Amino acid sequence: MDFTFSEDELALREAVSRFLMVEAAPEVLREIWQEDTGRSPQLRRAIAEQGVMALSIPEAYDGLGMGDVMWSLIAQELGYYAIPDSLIDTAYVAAYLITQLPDEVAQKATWLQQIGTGELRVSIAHVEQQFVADAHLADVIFYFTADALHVLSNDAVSLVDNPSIDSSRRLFKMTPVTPLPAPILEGNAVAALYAQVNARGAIANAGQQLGLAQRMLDLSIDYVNQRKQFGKLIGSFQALKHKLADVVSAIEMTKPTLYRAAYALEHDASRAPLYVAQVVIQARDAAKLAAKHSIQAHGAMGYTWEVDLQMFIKRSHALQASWGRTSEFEHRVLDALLAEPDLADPCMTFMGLSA
Amino acid sequence: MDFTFSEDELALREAVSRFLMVEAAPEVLREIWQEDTGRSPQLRRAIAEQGVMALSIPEAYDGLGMGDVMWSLIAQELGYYAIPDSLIDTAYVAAYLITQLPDEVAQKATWLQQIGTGELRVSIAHVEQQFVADAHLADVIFYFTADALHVLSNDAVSLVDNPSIDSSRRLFKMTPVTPLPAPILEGNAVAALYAQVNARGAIANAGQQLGLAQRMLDLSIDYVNQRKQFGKLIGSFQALKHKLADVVSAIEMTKPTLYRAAYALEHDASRAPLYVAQVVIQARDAAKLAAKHSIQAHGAMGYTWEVDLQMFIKRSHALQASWGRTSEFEHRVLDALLAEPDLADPCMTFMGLSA
Amino acid sequence: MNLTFTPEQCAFREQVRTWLAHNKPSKKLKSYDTKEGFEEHRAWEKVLYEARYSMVMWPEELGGRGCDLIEWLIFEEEYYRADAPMRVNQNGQLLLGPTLIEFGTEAQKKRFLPPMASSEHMWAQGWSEPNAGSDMAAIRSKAVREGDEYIISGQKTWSTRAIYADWTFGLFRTDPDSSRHHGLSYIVVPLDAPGITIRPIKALNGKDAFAEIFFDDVRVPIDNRIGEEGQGWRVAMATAGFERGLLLRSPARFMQPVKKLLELYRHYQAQVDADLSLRKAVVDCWNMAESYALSAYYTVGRLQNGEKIGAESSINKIIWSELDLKIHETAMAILGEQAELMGSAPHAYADHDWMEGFLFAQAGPIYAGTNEIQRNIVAERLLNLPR
Amino acid sequence: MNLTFTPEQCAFREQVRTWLAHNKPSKKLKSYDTKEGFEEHRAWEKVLYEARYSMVMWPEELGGRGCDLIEWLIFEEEYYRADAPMRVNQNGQLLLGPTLIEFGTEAQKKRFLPPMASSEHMWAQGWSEPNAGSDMAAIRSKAVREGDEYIISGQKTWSTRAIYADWTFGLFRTDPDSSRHHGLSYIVVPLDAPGITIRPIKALNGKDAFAEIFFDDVRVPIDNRIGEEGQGWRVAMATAGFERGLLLRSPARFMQPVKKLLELYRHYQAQVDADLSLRKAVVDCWNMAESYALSAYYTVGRLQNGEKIGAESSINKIIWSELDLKIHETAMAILGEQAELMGSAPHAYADHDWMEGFLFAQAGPIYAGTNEIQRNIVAERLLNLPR
Repeated sequence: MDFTFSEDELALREAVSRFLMVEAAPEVLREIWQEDTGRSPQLRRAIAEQGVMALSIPEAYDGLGMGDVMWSLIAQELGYYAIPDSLIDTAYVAAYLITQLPDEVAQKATWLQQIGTGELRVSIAHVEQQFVADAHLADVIFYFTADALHVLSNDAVSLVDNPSIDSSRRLFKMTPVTPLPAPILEGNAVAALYAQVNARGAIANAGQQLGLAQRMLDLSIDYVNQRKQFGKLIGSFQALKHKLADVVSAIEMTKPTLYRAAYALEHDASRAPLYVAQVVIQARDAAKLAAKHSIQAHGAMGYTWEVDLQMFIKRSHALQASWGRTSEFEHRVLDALLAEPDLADPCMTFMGLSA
Repeated sequence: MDFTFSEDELALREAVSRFLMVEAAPEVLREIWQEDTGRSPQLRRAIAEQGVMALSIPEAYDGLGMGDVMWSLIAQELGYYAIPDSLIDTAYVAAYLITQLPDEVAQKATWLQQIGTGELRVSIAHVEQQFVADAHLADVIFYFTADALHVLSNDAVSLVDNPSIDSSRRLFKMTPVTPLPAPILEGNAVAALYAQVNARGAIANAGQQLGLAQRMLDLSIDYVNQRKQFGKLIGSFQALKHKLADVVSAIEMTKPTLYRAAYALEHDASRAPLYVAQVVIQARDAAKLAAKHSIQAHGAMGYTWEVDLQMFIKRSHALQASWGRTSEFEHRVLDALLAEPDLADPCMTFMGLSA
Repeated sequence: MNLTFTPEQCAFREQVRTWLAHNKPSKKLKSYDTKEGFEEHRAWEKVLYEARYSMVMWPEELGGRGCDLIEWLIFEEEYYRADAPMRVNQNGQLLLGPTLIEFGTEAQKKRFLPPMASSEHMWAQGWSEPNAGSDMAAIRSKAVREGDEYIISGQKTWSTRAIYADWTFGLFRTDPDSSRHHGLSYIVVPLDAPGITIRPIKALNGKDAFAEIFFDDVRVPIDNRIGEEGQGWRVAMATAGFERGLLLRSPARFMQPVKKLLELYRHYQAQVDADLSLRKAVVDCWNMAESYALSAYYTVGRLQNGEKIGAESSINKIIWSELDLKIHETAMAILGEQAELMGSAPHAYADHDWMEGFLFAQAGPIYAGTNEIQRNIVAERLLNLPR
Repeated sequence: MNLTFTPEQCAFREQVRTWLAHNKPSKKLKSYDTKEGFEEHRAWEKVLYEARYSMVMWPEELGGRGCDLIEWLIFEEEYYRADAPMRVNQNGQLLLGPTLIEFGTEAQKKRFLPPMASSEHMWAQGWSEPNAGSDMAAIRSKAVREGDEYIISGQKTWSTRAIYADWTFGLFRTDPDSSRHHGLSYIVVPLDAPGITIRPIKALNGKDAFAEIFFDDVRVPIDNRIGEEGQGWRVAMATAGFERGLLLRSPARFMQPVKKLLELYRHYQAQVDADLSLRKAVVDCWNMAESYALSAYYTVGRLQNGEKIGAESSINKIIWSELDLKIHETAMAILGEQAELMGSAPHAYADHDWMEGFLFAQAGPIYAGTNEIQRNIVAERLLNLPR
């Protein structure tokens, strides 16, 4: 039992954090938000050069061979800096997806290598999903139906742009041009693969929400420590203190839940989808609480476009239903609690965490 | 449109309140709580002498002929003073029930007169209800099944005493001795009557909860205005201020809902059951909030038997599911909202309040 | 207690309903936080005014109908149920208007009220300053008397739609040696006066919903003062509570979104019914909106009985702002993937722009006195807890 | 990161599980808030002690096993899943024990710790005074030095089960001219000393769960002081945070009621499924309990890496106390009509006494430092907000 990160993992997180602190400072973000594309090719290139795109790529394909546990830290950083890009979809989720494809899939090696170098941009779509992020820029779109996985290029789909409140997001209603190309995977394996892919998307969503919550909290602490009313720093008023205390509590109590879920995924544990559901619920709640109390801590400033807070609030709001409605995750937990009467046995916390 | 009480109504409430302030002071209550019977015949007699038992009795039977609107005030007083008796069941609910019985029922007049004078004690039971309050003392038990109403004496039932956390409550699991006597009412009329009877029980429950909430709030205000910590009255700490502000908000916002429901009942409005459901939900929530914040305001004192607060908390807890689970009332509201799309139309607040 | 409307009240409702059905704009006006939308709303206000529906409670000679509070509630119910345009001049009409009626001279009333009712004059409030938000008594902007004029200098902020408006009103320090609540005066200032600079502030929705107003030796006649010199705080507070608590936000304004929330529920019923808590949230929203409506009528009853309403209006402020948040949060939860879309997105929910309301609801617990301040007021003034 | 237990940890779990299966009392002991139940629990503590399961983390020479924190968590998991009796001497074992280990002399450790582990000495805490509750630095009880003795006078309150206990510990003012945190000393006092009067205080459940202790010139040797004279505050605080945050309430203590809550859910599944919000409440309870458990293990990992835990323990206090309330409130909502029954009622829910836990849960946000104080600590020490 060693519920800690290695020094290497912490160092890598620290490196990514320091890098983003400079490269994705709020001023940079704000510029990107105001551009039509909502994207900065330079930023994405710099991130790739930093090695982030190669994190999940197996070492055989020149990647770093990291897994879900490392991503549980990196996703928080990408959330903290509100990186205006769907790069997690490519670097984490798609990279995982591709490694799971049969070796017969001819492009497998090329895709993995190109993800690692930052050349390839991937979107992932499911027939039941309404919107696809960054589909217009995607070199490859993995399109799941109930029992087939197709690879589409973005000229084989028709896209309708649906502006999000997060100006850096690009969401599209996507309709594939028919007939679809032959699937690269068929049958039961598709649903099983999608479940794994969705779990990665969902846990990354939770990780980003936690990072966003932390950022909103940090911005609020800064603000209440310099804003005075009634001759006192507003941070000295108990009502605000208690609100911010509740935010840090929610964040701190959720982190270990995130890490266990990541560990369960990395070790192919059968309960991994349950643990992912659990952290998605908690992380989204934590982020909602952080948004609500941060606006309040900022007073009227919190309602403005000028203060950085708004970008983090909007990104967090935009990600609330991405990779699945919260109610789907709640039902997953409920079903498990009913199906497995001993799930709440005090000795179960780390039971069956290996495959 | 005149959403106010008449001077007479307010005067009567005031008289009852002043009377109970003396006769049912916390010291009196505490004594009754510690007695085996949990009842004070003197107190009940005094209340009857005050006219409270005759409030609902038609004037033709020497009563005051008051209706649901007056009871919405009186129920709050009986809650505020946590009257250790199921007297509302007799004086309000049963009195209503009996007036609705066909004139062929021979005992009708006697019952009404005896309720008014305080001689008769009535319990009301339904086959689906688990416990009956004060069944051991009841002179008459009205026992509802799905399609029959029987009148039982308390030697025609077997009773198992089930102690409540509210030491002044006497709850019994009741099994009628079979065969049951011939019903005094049969067929569809029974369910319709029970719905009306239940609505009275439920609205009186809501009224009592509001009164209890107010009492818990008042006790808390007294306490935080005299208890000092850190050299200051604890009532000056923002965290406690805001808690108590939320309690008074909940109470004040619920009162008009109570009064509309009572008015709707009194005028036989078809939406009366919906409005009753609404106030039951709100009043129970208000009382729960009051209990929670009052304990917190009292600190460790709130956890003791010695402080009066505990009697009001326990009574409020004991009444939380009496006359129906909250979820039944929630479903009633939900069903109405789905069935009647215009229910939330801004012009609907007072629509259809006559029969 | 009689909870039916009189025949006269029913007739008034019918009349308002019919008039709105025939006169309200056939399509949704542009956002009044844009110049173009602002002028569209001004034009609509003129239509209202000409039919004497702009300020129904004002006396006839000021362009109103002398309605009582019940009629006002009825008017509001009909106005919101018709989905008529938002009221663009409400900061003037609801905050300054009643103050003028109570404290203004006859000349001031004649000068300011009719053009306010018609929205020929659009008003922006000038309460807050950069260091006087929740702590409004920390106001520093000065008005120095010179003969028959005040020379105003300083800065106001959070002035709603001030870049489009014609006039502002607020408190200014007329006694330079005073502090806190003392020595303030209530003054109105035309926004085209020399020395005024207005800088827009973008709101969450990206539009210029507020502005900072800089006063650089702006001269206004002393006739622009409402009430006595140095009595500004009292003048401002006299109407603040009741106006903010009830008139500023009529119950109908929240019942109508609850109605739309129920439509949304029915539209996505399968998803909502499958959710573990959304049905409860919908029930709660309706219950809260109903309570707020009932409480408004009940308050009117108490006022009719000669009671005064004070800190209770702070309860109202807390309730409506938190209700509005809850309605919109619930809608967002129902909308799922669509919840992040701008109202203009092709695949956004078609029947109502929930995003617009969601963003605006965020400001509810902050403006018109933060809910922290309101809870302090409730605790200190209603419950008599120590300061 | 390796989230599997080592073979040794698994073996320890198995050993505890087997031992408890064979040794735990065959029926539920009486409430330890009664004299009879108290002695039943004392007897059980002796059984635990003799098998060296009383204080598993203490060194072997003091009656423990020298377990690390992971083993302690495992022990707790097995202890609570076995529904073994509540720990009657925990205020001594968990609050005073670690303090003695850190600050006691060798003689004090030998004298006090083994009989504490065996519960031959039962300890009642003596922190609070009538005017020093949340504000513990307002302590007034005095200990005046006279030769080799302290003469103690004053009053303590909220001393858990003090009418049955043998000893008390607490802070006393040894410097009469001092104020607040200064001049206090940490002293232990036998409850049978001349000059001590104990008056029981009835708790919500009607039992004598606490007491007031009056000290009327009670003489104790200066050897009864833990740590230096005048350093009492530092001694008390050094262990307070961590102990209160983690050791006082292990996650297993809350996971077990969640397990019972799930049983209750299954028992009344139709009613719960029909409710608009109870299923969500059940899910939330499990999620919160899991988070608390995971957070305990994660905290242990940080401690193993040499990190210090400070104000984080206030987060734990808030979480476990509010979780406990939520579990019991949810259970009460499920129980419907049965929710008001005493556990002893013939038709109460048979498999678990929810009322007992519900009443005790009410005290959670108050004892061991109110949650208001805990939130202040989190804000001021963890987030560095101004005092």
